Amino acid sequence: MEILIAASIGFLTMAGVYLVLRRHSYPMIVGTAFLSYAVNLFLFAMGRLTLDRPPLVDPAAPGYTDPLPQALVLTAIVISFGMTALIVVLALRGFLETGSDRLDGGPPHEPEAPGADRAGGPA
Amino acid sequence: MIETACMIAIVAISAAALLNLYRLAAGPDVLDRVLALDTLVINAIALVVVAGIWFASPVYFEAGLLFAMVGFLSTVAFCKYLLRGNVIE
Amino acid sequence: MQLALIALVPLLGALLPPLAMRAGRNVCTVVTAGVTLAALAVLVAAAPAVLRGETVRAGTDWVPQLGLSFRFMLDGLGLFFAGLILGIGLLIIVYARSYLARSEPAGRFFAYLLLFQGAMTGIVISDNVLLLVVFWELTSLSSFLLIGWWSQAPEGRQGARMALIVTGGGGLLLMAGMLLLGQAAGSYELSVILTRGDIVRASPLYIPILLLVLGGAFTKSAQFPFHFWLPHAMAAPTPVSAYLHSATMVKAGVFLLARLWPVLSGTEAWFVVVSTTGLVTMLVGAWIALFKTDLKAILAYSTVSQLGLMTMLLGFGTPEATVACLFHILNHATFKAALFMGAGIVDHETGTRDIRRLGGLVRLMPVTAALSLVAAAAMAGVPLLNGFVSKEMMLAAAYDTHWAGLPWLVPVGATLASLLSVAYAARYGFGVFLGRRRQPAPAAHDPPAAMWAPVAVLVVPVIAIGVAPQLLAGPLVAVAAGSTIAAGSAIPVDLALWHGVNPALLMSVTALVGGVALLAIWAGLDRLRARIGAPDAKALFDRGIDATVAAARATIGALHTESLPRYLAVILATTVAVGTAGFLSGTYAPGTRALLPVGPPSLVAFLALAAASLAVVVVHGRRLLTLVLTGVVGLMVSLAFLKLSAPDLALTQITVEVVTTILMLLALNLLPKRTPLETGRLRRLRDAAIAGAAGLGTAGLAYAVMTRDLATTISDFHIAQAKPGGGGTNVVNVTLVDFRGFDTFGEIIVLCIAALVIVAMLETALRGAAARRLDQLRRSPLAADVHPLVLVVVTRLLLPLALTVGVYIFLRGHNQPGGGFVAGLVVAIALIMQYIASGYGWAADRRRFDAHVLLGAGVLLAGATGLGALLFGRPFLTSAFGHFDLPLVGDVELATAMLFDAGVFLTVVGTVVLSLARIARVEQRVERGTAARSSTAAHNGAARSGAGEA
Amino acid sequence: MRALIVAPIVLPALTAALLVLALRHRLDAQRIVSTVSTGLLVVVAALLYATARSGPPLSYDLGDWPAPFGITLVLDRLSATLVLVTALLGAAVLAYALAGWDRRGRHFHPLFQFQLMGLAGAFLTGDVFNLFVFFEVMLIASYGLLLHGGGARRLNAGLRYVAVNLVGSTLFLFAVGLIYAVTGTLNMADLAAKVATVPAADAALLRTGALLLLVVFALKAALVPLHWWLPGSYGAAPGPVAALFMVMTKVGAYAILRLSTLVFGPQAGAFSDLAAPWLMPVALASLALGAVGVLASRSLVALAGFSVVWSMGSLTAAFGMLDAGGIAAGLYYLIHSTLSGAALFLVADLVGRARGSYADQLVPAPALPRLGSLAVLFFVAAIAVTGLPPLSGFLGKLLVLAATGTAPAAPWIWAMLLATSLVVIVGFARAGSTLFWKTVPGPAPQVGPPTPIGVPIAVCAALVAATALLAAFAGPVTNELAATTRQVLDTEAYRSAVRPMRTTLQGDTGAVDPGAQP
Amino acid sequence: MRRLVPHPVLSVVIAVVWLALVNSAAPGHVLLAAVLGLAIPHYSNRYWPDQVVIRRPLRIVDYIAVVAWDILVSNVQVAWLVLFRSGPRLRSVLVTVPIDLPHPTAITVLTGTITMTPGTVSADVAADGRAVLVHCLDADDPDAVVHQIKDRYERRLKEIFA
Amino acid sequence: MATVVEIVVAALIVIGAFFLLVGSLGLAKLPDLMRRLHAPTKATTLGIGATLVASMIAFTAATGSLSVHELLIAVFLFLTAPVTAHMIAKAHMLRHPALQQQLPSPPGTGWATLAPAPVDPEAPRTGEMPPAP
Ligand code: NA
Ligand code: NA
Repeated sequence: MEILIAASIGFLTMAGVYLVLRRHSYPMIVGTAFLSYAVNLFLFAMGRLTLDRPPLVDPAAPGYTDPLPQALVLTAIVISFGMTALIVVLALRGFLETGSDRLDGGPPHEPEAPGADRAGGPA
Repeated sequence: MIETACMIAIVAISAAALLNLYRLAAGPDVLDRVLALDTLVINAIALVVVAGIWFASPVYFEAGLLFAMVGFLSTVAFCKYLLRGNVIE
Repeated sequence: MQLALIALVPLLGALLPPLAMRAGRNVCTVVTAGVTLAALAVLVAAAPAVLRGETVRAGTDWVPQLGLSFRFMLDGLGLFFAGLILGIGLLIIVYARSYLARSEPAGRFFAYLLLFQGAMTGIVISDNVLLLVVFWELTSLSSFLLIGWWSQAPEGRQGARMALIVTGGGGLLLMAGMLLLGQAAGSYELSVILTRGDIVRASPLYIPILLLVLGGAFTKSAQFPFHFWLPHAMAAPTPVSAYLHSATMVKAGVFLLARLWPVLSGTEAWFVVVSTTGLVTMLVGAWIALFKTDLKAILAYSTVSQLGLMTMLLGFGTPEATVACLFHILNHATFKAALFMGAGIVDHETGTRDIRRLGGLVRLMPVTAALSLVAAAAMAGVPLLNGFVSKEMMLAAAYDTHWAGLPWLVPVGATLASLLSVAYAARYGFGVFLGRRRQPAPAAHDPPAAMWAPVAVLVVPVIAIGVAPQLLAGPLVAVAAGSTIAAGSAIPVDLALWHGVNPALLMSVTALVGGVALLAIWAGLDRLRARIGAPDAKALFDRGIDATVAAARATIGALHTESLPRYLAVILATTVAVGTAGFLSGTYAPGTRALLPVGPPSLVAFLALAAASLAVVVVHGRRLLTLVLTGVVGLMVSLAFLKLSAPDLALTQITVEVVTTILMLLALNLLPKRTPLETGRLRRLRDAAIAGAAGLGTAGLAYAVMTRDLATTISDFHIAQAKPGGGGTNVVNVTLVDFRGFDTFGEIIVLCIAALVIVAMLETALRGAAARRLDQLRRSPLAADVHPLVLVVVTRLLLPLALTVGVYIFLRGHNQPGGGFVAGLVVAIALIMQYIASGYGWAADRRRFDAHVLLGAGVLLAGATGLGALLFGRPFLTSAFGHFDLPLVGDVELATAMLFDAGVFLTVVGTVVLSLARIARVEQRVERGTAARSSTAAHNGAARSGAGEA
Repeated sequence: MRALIVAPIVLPALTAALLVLALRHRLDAQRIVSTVSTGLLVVVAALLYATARSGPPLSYDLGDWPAPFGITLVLDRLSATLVLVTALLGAAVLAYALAGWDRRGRHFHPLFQFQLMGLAGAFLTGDVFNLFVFFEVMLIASYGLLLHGGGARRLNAGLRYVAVNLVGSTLFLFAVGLIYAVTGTLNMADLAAKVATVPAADAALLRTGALLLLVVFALKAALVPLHWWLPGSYGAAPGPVAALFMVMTKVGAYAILRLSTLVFGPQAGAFSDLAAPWLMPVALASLALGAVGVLASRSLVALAGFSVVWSMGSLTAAFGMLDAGGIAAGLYYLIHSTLSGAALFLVADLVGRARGSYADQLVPAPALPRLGSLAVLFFVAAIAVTGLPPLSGFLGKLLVLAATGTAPAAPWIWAMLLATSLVVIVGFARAGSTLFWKTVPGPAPQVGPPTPIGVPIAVCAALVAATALLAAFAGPVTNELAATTRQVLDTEAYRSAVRPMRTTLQGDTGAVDPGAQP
Repeated sequence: MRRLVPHPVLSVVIAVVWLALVNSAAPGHVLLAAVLGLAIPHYSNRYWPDQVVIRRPLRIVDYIAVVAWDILVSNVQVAWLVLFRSGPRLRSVLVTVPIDLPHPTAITVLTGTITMTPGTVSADVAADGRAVLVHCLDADDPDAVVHQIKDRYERRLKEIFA
Repeated sequence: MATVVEIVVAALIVIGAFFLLVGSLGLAKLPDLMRRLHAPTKATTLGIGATLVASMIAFTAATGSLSVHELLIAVFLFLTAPVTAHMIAKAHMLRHPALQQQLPSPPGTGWATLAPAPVDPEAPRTGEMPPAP
């Protein structure tokens, strides 16, 4: 299991890093979302992995998983949710203002109607 | 016996999830993928319920409940987006 | 403390002239002069003691940590210089009153002048070398303002900048030098340092100290090769040139050499560097002066040359040379200031300073001519004038100097320089005042007495000292030389007009005769000079600065491209590199913790997650698809949390996921639907390399951690105390609302701020460019039913159910998975469902509060719960809980943590609803725009059904 | 008195919440409440400083949970100093913004109060994860303030700023996670005790975590090569916001200082050499790049922005010594650069407004009235920033130079600091002469509607005067800071203030060993 | 009373849901259920502008039984089709089912029923609510499908809803 | 008694799993979206339903008190699954003009997804249900 989780963290980090390095705001935001999955799992894994020992106090429980990383991850999830909401709106707002969603100062996106992928058939 | 059944179920659900993944990969339309994701959530709910039975643990229930709620909503949101562009209008 | 007033009076007095200016120029001048007089009075009061050979000290600590004190000392050298500065300053003020045009803000001018005056006197009376540096840099700053007085002229601005850069830069070197000097000497107090010359010279820091101090002195005193700034500083009004660039500021460098002479001189390095620099400067300055056509330029280069002379003398390192230097400082100050003021009068009266357009002015302005001619003669070293005496002493000192085994080099050089100075002085006198009048004849006349009187006042000592040097200047020079050379005790000096026929006299005569002769062949020399050509220092400097700026711009332009991908690439690559270096720098042993088993669902989930991660990299151009893949990942992460004993995390992840998806869909509606894939193969490789390294790194670290045990952790306490101390069995929830409630308090504030920022950002989206773009957005074919009936009905049925679930999740949170955050999301989702199904307007009309209220109330509630504990004398956020046995109901547990959690709940609902609703509101604009357009265009269903397949 | 420790965090937070809840449509009322609250914050900060200087560090256990199990705030001279600086600067910025900036977009005052809260929290907390939370509060509020007033430029710069910081936040979590994974604690004082006992097998992991944390802080401190975000963001921010941001980079510097003295200081054994080798090269690079940027700038705010990078280089060079002299010098420089940088940004804002369409671009404009007093302010602010006498920058530079005296890196620092100082002086001289001296013929540019300018100018003047006072009273100030430095280096005092209880081996649910309590 | 309990049925449903959620009928929970049953409809009242009038509540049970049976059957049928009939041999067809139901809720229930039962999915509703578009997975006789829907479900729904 | 419960629970679990698998198989196997829709929306409801009933029985048996909260998941799914399918079908029809041509001719104003919308700028704001016919 540890190998799977470590590899998952690696894959998520990789995807996140690759995406945040893109030239347009949308993939960059998706990249930050992936990074936040990665770091949440990572932070969680820092308490080591335990099966079926939820941190719910129960006299019969044979033991508990480490609850602290979970609390930290919860805080991190909430904060990253707030940040994601903000950056999404910021990207949107910037696009509306400038007509470009480029992040490297390059020429704007080719004009395109909203819903281009709606009108499209199999994508 | 229940344990065996659970094991069988879990293997079956895993297989089902693999089939969902196949549909996700194959598409061809984004709607096929939305449908595949929706089905994946359904399978996740089943997995959670079976795990609850297997471990005789009540902590899985709420997850199943919330999966049911949000799986619906995200599928609807995707469809609404494809139908109208604006999810909230 | 009285002593400090010599510097402080002018510095603080600088505030007065602008105020006095309201009462007129005369009052202003009187006030300024009064300030100078006051400082002078303080000086004079201290003078007797100094003349008796005492050193007057005063002051106080300033920054003891640094060794920087506010201490002053007045000895002979200081008195000598301070007297010059204040005395000539007084004359300059009087002169400037007439010189400045009526329209010019004289108040500001005098303020700058006083600022400069204070700084300058500060330099010469500082007892602390760091304090000296403070005043030193202040002179650079105030002179910057004065040189740039006529800022509308490019020469003024450029000259000011150049002076600031060169002298300010020198000041930085001096600062470093003084710091090292203090370190080497063990004190920053001059009086101490002066007694520790041996220690300093023996210190390994000596050479750095010497070079740094000389760097400061040479730049300030315009020594070759830093001489070029001085002539360009002549763009300043003439009183400034007379004051700063002849009499005082440029002498600060010479003063410094004299001041530190006992400490730094006497070594081979000192001799070679200082005397050579002086000699070269003397020659170069004189040579250039000879060919300049602008009066002030001639005087400026002559000043450069004379400063070289003084520097050279100090470089010799002998008492005699030092005495000669000090005496020449005095003489030069008088005749050069007189010359500058005279040139100013000429300029003022004739409107030109071009020597080629001037001539024969003696007939038009006899007084000015007479005064200027005397001063010029003194500069040339004509006997019976003060310049002659000191120059001859210089020649005598030069004669005795052996430079690197070449005994003739210095004497010949000195004589040559004298000869050149005779030539340029003669050219100046003849070219301006004597000779024939040029055309067009300037209709000039002598200025009012107020303007020439200061010149006359200066010419008096030029003659008087020339005649009776020992009587008039002897004591002052002696006391100054004494404090320079012999640590305070006056040394005997012999300033005589006649020393008999000696080498110096012969050199003097050679110079006088040769100089006149040189003037005869001036025209030929000029052609020669023109043919040789010389690098134009200003052009070089400007080119240097321009090239530097261009290089800086190129660097910054190349680095700061405003390209986020690039910035992030550097940041992430740095992170990977630092992380790797950190890991490699420590010891590591693999862990021994047993691995958990893996079942089919885990494998499939991993497969899904890995595949989705890889796929999202490949297909990120298709944005909607990206979102679906993100959903897969979110699902798998939730399941992983659930599997690995983290039900609270799973619930949170599940609910956050859907809200994020909706948010992204809302944004995606207005954003482009595809990301053009980047073409650069190299770039993609680079990014893949960074991404791969980062992925490997995090995976490796995670694996390393998960395979080892943690010996102790603070969370054991949390588990143990959750029930007895926190009143809940869900340790994660108790941690969130109690053990680490402060984190949660911060976290809901983050949410609250996010909502506020979103609101603020979208507030302006319905105006200006954004609104226009919204109006222009064309929509692809749409479904006709905005609110599908089936969806509407079912979501309304679900609302009460979902609300009930929300309450359930909230109430159980303290003991079972759940809590305020998840509950808030569930409720928010229930409400958002209504927005999605029934529309923004419909749902917005039905909400009970402005979501702002929920936000504010949530944070306030959480905060107030925390504050409640203060009433009981407990720290913020201290929780309380109790069991209450209610009739019928039985045992009920109530905890303040629940109130806190309610604050979380409210904030979450407020944030989600507010954010999503505000985006939706913006999208209404497109909606209406489209509707408006379609109402004008002929609408038919065929257009819609003709939607192409992408 | 102890309860006051939490006030700099809770007071602005509740003020902001109140503004959102009840006064969001009433700017006048918001102004009053915000002003009163900020005034109170100044008073509280002053009281806290007085408390901190009168004794050993004080801890405040939130929720009454003993350290290291709950979150602990720690008031010591260092945190009190920075909170005081924050409060004072906040008051100045607020006064400036009240003259009209707060009107240009929604929610200025709540965001401003939240910003103050985040800053105070970051300085006061004694818990690494809580530090993360306050970083986030501070950052997200700063996003809002940066975007305040809108406009394409601000939105573009904002997006970059947010993106960079999101990556930084992720990194923070990776780092904190690793540190917890090895030490089992989050409390800084407890960490300080634990790192020395970390087994060799885990050393590489802890070092990685600690260095990643250093990267995060360096990112916040805008140290080269992590500085990218700063010039653009500060340049796009509204003037008063950029001025307030002057404290934000200091949070990064503060965190570097705190962690590398308290946790990874000399007592940390094998981990005591963590930051030092990195700080000096980074400081030098920041000095160089900041100065080059100043010279290259084409606008006043860009120049001010790069001068921040430059000043962070000086600051890091001082802190990088990690000895008493360096830290004291760094603290002085920190206060100086905060005040002077803020003054510069405010002046740049005023200049930009006064020049109408020419804004703060470094190109000559037709002659303008009313530029005179701004020229004086700019001149003085420039003197302060570039480190010329007699203002605090000069003393700061002297202190830094003197502090590096015997270090092996000293020649490098001296050479770089002095050379870049000259470059910066050149940059400022060129800028000033272009803005205030050089004119081109033509009609005066259209300037916006007259805004009240008296108070803004007074605020600038006050900040500039503050740097003068900082210089004039440098003796007492450096004495204070020397005492502060002694306390910073006295990690034992910090730890005994926090009194982290010893944690026992896992599985023992007793968890707390009462005998460990001092 | 109307103002206090705007939707009595809903209140009961919520109370029951609550008790189901907590899996308990302890007095405390009953009390809480009552409170929620009163409070939540009060809040969601605004979102429920139209009253659903159920004419014959008892027929609901009958309806549920019919549908449940059909679901069981349909699952087996569909499973059979999925497992043993490859795609092209499925005679899929879209049919229009004209309906005449009095209330959107009734229409919704019908479309839901159609989707849950043998081999049919309701793909759309007519804009005027007078027909449902049904996709049949495998139908020899589309008319039979229409007839079954109208007879088995629509008829019952008409009886239930006013 | 215990064995009967166990057998029932085990059977229900296996039945549920079977239908879940079949549903996903159908999703993977069926040739087009409209047909694929049938598989998961039906098979999964019974699949989940069976496992939920199994859970109810198992927990009731294990704890001795009635466990019915699983019903809520079922209620949610039964309410939402048809809507999901309906929405997907609507979106699919909108996106496939070819399919639109094959639609049986609608009565009255046409199918909701495709009917000409009333041209009213304020229309999107009104979220009221369509009036009952
Ligand atoms: Na996230
Ligand atoms: Na920052």
